[in-house]
Amino acid sequence: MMTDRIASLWPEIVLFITLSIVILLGLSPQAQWRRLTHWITGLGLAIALLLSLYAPEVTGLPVPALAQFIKPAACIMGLLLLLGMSAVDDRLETRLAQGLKFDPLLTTRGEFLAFFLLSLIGLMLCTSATDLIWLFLALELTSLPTYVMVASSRMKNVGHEAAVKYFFLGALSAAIFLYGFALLYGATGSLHLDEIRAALVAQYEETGSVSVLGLMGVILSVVGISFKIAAVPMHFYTADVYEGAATPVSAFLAFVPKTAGFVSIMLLGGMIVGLGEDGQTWPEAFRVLLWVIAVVTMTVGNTMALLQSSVKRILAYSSIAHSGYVLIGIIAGPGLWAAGTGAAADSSILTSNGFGAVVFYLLAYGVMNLGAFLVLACLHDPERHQDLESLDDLSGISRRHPWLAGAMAVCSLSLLGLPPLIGFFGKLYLFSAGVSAGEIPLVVIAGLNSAISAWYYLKLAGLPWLGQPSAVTDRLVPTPYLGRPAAAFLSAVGVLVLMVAGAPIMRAGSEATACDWGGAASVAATTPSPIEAADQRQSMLPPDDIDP
Amino acid sequence: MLNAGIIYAACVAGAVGVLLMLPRRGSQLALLGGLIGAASLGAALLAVLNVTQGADPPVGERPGVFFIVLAFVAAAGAARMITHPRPVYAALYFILVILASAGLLVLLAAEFMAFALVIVYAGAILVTYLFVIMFAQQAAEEGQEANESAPYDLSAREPVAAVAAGFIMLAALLGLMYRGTGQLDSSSVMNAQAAARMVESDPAFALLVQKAERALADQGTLEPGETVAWIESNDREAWLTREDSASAESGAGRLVTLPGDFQIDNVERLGLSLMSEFPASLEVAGVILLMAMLGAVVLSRKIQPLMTPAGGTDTGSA
Amino acid sequence: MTLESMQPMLSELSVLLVPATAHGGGAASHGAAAVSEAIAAGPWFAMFIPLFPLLAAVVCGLFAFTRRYDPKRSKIPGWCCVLGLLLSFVTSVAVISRIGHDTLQVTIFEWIASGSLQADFAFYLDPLTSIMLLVVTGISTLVALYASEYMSGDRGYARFFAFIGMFVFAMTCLILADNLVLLYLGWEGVGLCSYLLIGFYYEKPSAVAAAKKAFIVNRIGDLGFALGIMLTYMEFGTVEFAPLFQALSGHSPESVSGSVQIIPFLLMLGAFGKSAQLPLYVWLPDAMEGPTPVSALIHAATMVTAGVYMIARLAPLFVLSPYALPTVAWIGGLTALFAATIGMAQYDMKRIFAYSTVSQLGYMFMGIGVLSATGAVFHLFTHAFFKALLFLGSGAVMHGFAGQLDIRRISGLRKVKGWGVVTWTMLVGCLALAGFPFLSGFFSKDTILAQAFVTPGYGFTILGFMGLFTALLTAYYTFRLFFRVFLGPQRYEPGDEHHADDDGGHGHEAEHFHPHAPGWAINLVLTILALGAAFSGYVGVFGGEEHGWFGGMMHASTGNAVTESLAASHGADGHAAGEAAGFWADPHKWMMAVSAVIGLVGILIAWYFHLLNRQAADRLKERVRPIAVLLENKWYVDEGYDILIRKPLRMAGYVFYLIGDTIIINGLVALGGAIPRLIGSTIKPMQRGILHGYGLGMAAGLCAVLAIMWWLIQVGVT
Amino acid sequence: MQPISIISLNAYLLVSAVLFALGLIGFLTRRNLIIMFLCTELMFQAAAIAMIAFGAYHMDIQGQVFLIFVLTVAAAEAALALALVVALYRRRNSLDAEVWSEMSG
Repeated sequence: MMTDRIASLWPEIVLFITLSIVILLGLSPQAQWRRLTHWITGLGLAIALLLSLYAPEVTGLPVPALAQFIKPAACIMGLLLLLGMSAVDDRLETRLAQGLKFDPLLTTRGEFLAFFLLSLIGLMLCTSATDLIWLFLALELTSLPTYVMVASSRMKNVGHEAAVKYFFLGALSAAIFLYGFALLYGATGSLHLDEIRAALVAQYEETGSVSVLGLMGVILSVVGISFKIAAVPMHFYTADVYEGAATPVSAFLAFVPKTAGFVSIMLLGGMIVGLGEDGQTWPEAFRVLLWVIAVVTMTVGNTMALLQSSVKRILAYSSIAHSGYVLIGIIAGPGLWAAGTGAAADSSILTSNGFGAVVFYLLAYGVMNLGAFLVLACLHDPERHQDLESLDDLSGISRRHPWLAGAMAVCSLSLLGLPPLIGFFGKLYLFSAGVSAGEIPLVVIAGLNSAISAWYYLKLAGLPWLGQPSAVTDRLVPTPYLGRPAAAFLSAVGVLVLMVAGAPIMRAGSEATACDWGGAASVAATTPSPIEAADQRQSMLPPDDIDP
Repeated sequence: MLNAGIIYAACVAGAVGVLLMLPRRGSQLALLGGLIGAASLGAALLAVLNVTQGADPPVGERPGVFFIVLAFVAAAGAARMITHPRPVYAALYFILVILASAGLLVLLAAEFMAFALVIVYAGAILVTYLFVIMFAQQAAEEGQEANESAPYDLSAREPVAAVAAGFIMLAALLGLMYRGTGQLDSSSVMNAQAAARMVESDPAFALLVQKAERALADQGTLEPGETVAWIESNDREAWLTREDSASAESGAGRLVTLPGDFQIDNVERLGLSLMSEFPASLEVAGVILLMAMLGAVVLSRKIQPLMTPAGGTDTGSA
Repeated sequence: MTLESMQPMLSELSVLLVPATAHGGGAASHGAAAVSEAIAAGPWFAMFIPLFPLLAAVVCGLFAFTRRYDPKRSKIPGWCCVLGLLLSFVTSVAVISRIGHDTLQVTIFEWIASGSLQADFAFYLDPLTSIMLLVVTGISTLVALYASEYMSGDRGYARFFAFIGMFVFAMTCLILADNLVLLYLGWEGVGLCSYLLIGFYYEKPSAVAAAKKAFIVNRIGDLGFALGIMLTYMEFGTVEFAPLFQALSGHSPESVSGSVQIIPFLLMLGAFGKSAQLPLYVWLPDAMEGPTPVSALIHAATMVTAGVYMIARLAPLFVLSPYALPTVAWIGGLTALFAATIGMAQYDMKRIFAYSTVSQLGYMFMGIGVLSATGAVFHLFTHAFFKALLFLGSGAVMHGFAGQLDIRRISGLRKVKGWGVVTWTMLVGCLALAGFPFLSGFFSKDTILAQAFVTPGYGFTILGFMGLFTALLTAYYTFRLFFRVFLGPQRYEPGDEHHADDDGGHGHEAEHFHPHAPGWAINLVLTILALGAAFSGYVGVFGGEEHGWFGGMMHASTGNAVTESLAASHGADGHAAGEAAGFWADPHKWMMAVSAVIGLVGILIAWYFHLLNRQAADRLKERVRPIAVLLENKWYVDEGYDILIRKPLRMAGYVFYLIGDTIIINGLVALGGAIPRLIGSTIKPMQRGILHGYGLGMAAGLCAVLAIMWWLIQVGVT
Repeated sequence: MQPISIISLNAYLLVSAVLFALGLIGFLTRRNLIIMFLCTELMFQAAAIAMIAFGAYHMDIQGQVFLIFVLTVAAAEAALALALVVALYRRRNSLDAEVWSEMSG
């Protein structure tokens, strides 16, 4: 089991080796060595991508195949982000080029890339969590480096302000989900996810309802983790942090911690999925809370975005809103109970695997959001020493930068969910999962919300083309770092490519989230004797009756 | 089982107490607040310990007097920590909380963690905090009178709302948790789960079994061909089976008492569990520490803004 | 803004709220059908048919965006586009040779798979597809070649070819589509390209207005089409052709419910919009604002025939209602006559051909309606050649005479040096259009007209006589144009357009004007098209038993089987009757004779009035002045629309504006925007930027979550 | 390892919850960044006590194992927090959290 586990961790190990090399190279006095760090990081990510594509499936994970979807997705997004990150950390390089004496204490590039990789490692580790300790460490490893990245990405005071808000509120949320973990442990006496599940199922079958401590544990954990996904009530930091951080770092924040958060929510939700009254997908309390959180999240995100004039803040609030949409997929659940039985769920005309829709949407959202953010990072206002930020800056840029305006239009229309762009398919899958789970009011609210969102997304898509160039527009200069426009275009192309290749990815997502969540109930039907319980832990093999 | 009313009332009283304790200019009621707070904690403890119900549980079921003392010390320390206007004192009170909770851990048979807590928290982390506080205060006080707190330490921010939020949360948390623990003793599954850990497949347990076998062999209880199947640690008994016997299949065997000097101490179990069940997590923790070290270096270094060729202050391209 | 912002939501919801009752399971119970056998996999390289034009479009698009590219110097985008289309044509031929009379299917990639809604990016290849592929890729290659010369020097040279590439991509998707969703995607795609190309000269207000008109009118049709698709999915649980046809094969008009019978009418609406039939034809004549190659390609040869193609493809759906096809026939017949009358009195060459296109499309619809899909598609096929030829020829004239299109201002081009090829090819085109014996239009038009006399019911015989009369008018207006422009005394005035490749010194003053004779590319294309116009009709005569090779192809195509069997069940098989009773009993034979005579009569009338005695025409016009004015003004339809629809709408709009817009609409819009804003503003104070405020918000949220949970547990919900 | 009774468990949980609530209140009322961070540490502390108490109730050692990792992470967070606070202090010469409120809305 241990060797299996390690074999499945090769991508992370490769990334760790890469970051060790990168840190050392980043301290080199020779500029060409330091310049090599980006290439090495890219190489490491590429190798990790290959390894994660061909990684063996590990038995004993709660969702065995999840890693096989999330890890490659993380590597691909990592490569895109790396392109966009180029030069977030280049202050020193410009100064050295101006003749500053080299001082290893001042280099930032190696460390910055190291934090970037560490956070990605954290995300990837989340997928292979078998116990709460692992999950806790992986979540912390995902978020701790991002605090440093936010703080060191910009020399302005707003960068530090973003860091202090992000860090302190993050610590608060960590305490909350840690308390949730403690309660989950208290409810079941185990830290292993499979045992927790088995104990909760046994308790459920004895009393007909899920244990209050276990339910509380899951709910507190989910509330704490909703900081990572920027959902209400933990969303407050989002706009300030996204605005204060350097633009590529904001794009990073909107994908990596968010994905880690949703993966964790799926794993923790897996503890109580199917334990509702009369075989409902979720215990009613959990469903109601998620429902409220989802509705409030998307509404807050969209309505607040309407009032913003900074593009980064608009995207930040839209990131909140998108978390609300994705929560619909969580509420829909893995789809085994949606239509009574697994078999019936299959013949429905709609996607019923909400978790599959979630992972698909996360990838789609990552790509389109990255594109929108990076377009901002591609233009620089030399007078204010900042990248493009406000809506006025964006107005009329198509005259001089038609490609950037095009990428912005593609990405924001996709974020809006305009058919046939990828965002539409993402929402289609999420919403249809919601409908097949019977959550029609929720889906209607989400539909209304996406109508509201049209208000600002159309502005983002249209202003560069239809708006009058302002005084700022004329003095914008393209960034000298070619990686950023490259990443922006690749994202826009990605939106178009995913648009036509959506179905296989959706299928992969469905397969990745397939699991024996339904079967565990029958496994634990009898009160386990000590020996049997041990066998159970050994035999968490994926059963044959997986319903994708 | 529990008198929930008392708990909720205690929460309200506690809220008033803490509110009075919070630093405000010209506040004279801090002591009163402390008393109210202590009284409400006491009332809550009485309710929890079932004293108010009249039913007298067996002696072993109630925590002893040490617990009461330590609980009060911890709560008082925490309350003082969040209310003391001077940061240095607040940090020192936090050390008090840590010491008290280390005491609680000792009562809970977690000696190793208690010592680790004292060494790591009180010894290392808090000292660093004190350094930083001193560093900041020293600089801040250059222009001020000595012994004067910074203005932002003297007044609490939105005390009413914060205290209300905190105690509503406390009330809901306690209400739910006690409902939850009420379900615990009814379910036998949990303890079976705990026992389930002690099985052969567990490498940690294999070591314990070896140790028990050695002890039993030394004692002469273990007959040739017999092995220890599992140990019930709290009952200090072991289940022996014969490998060669055909009846091993049906689980036949015998129960023997372990020798008096046989000891599976908590540190041993902790270490075995840590190294056998969570070795990979240990590696991840190592990575986190490495990351923290790097992060601290990156964050705390001084970078003065330099002049760009254009003459303006370079505030970073990003 | 509001409407646009609602659109994504509507489209999302409409996809979602499809009731879960509809699924394909029920279809399996219906008996064996003509298409029930499993469809064989087609050649994989079919994917290159749309791919090459797309690549060409991308390359041209890159040029269009490159600021360093100077259209005056280089024609690279044009050649890229021609190459891409040519490759697509070659691939098409290769694919067609594989298809033969079979039905094949190629799945390029999975596209939408949401539960049972399966719509892949897949191709459905049958003989009907083959014919359309030949027309689209062939004609578009020729037109692109023509345009590479015609458009040279235009500022938007690269943009033009990018649009053309995109158009061919969308059009091939449309005709290759294996499901209604992909078909609709192509349908919208060609609509978009058409819009972009009509408004190509976006500095011209009239071009922008025309583009808008086309867009809006098409939108009305497309709405019907989209509703039809949705209803189809709800009723039959699938949007893919093969399962759909299989599901349909068990149905007859008697066995389906009323809601199913609506489907063909909704789809029809889409077809009428795209193919410019009454009453949605008004956009097509205005579409001539686009560059002439566009008129030739999109608004004559290919896109406007998409409606015909769609009905032919979905014929199994159209027979679900007994009234659907007759409606199509009558609308087609009326449109044909109506547009022909207008065409008689116009003076603008492109407009004449535009009305002629509307009229010929009417013939095609009539053909489908009277159960001769073969005739309709045959006419589509031949029409593509001669109408493209006519447009390109008039484009050459326009190009050479600085935008002059008024047939009163040019005359006797035959004698101008360098215009011989144009004259001769135009003559062939006009003869074909007029139905001159043994040219392509002759055969195809006869097939339709004859069928109208054969198929019983719903006054089809009257329709046949109307068709014959239309043929007379067609011959007349075609040759009116030809005799006026190409024969007679040599006389020309330049138009007011200044071509970029004329070197500024001349152009506007008539005395210094030198016509700009067409170059080799234009002449080559015209010649090829003229050959096509002359001889393409023979594919419907030779190479097979009934209607030649063409009839064989159509006989083997999926949708046609339905109409053929329906025709047979009506006893409307003309040939069967003819074999029994000789020449006069076979309408296909005597129709040839009758229509040949009619065509000749039309030409003769035109010859008298417009070549021999042009004053007589003017006198005649004076004598029937009201009619002439009526026709010149296109039956005042635009004005009628204006008075009947736009004016009342505007009046109503004004009233509504007074009552509603200021109060209700403005209020609603403001409310629609204000409610979210209000919510936002209510929340905004929580976002004060102070760390503690955020912490407090988080704590309050935590409290709320715990309190809700506590309450739920108290009331016993877990 | 002796099991504890449900009554004792409840008592320990009471202490834990009180510390958690006090930590939260402290975080919300104190303006000194260092004290705010100490308050989150207090909340971690509360979770640790709950975890050990549950572990004792279940006679399970994993609660203590978890605490080792919680300590590790807390130490790591503390290191970052202090470095950040030092950096912030250098910029504004104050430990007040409210000076960092330029961005809002």
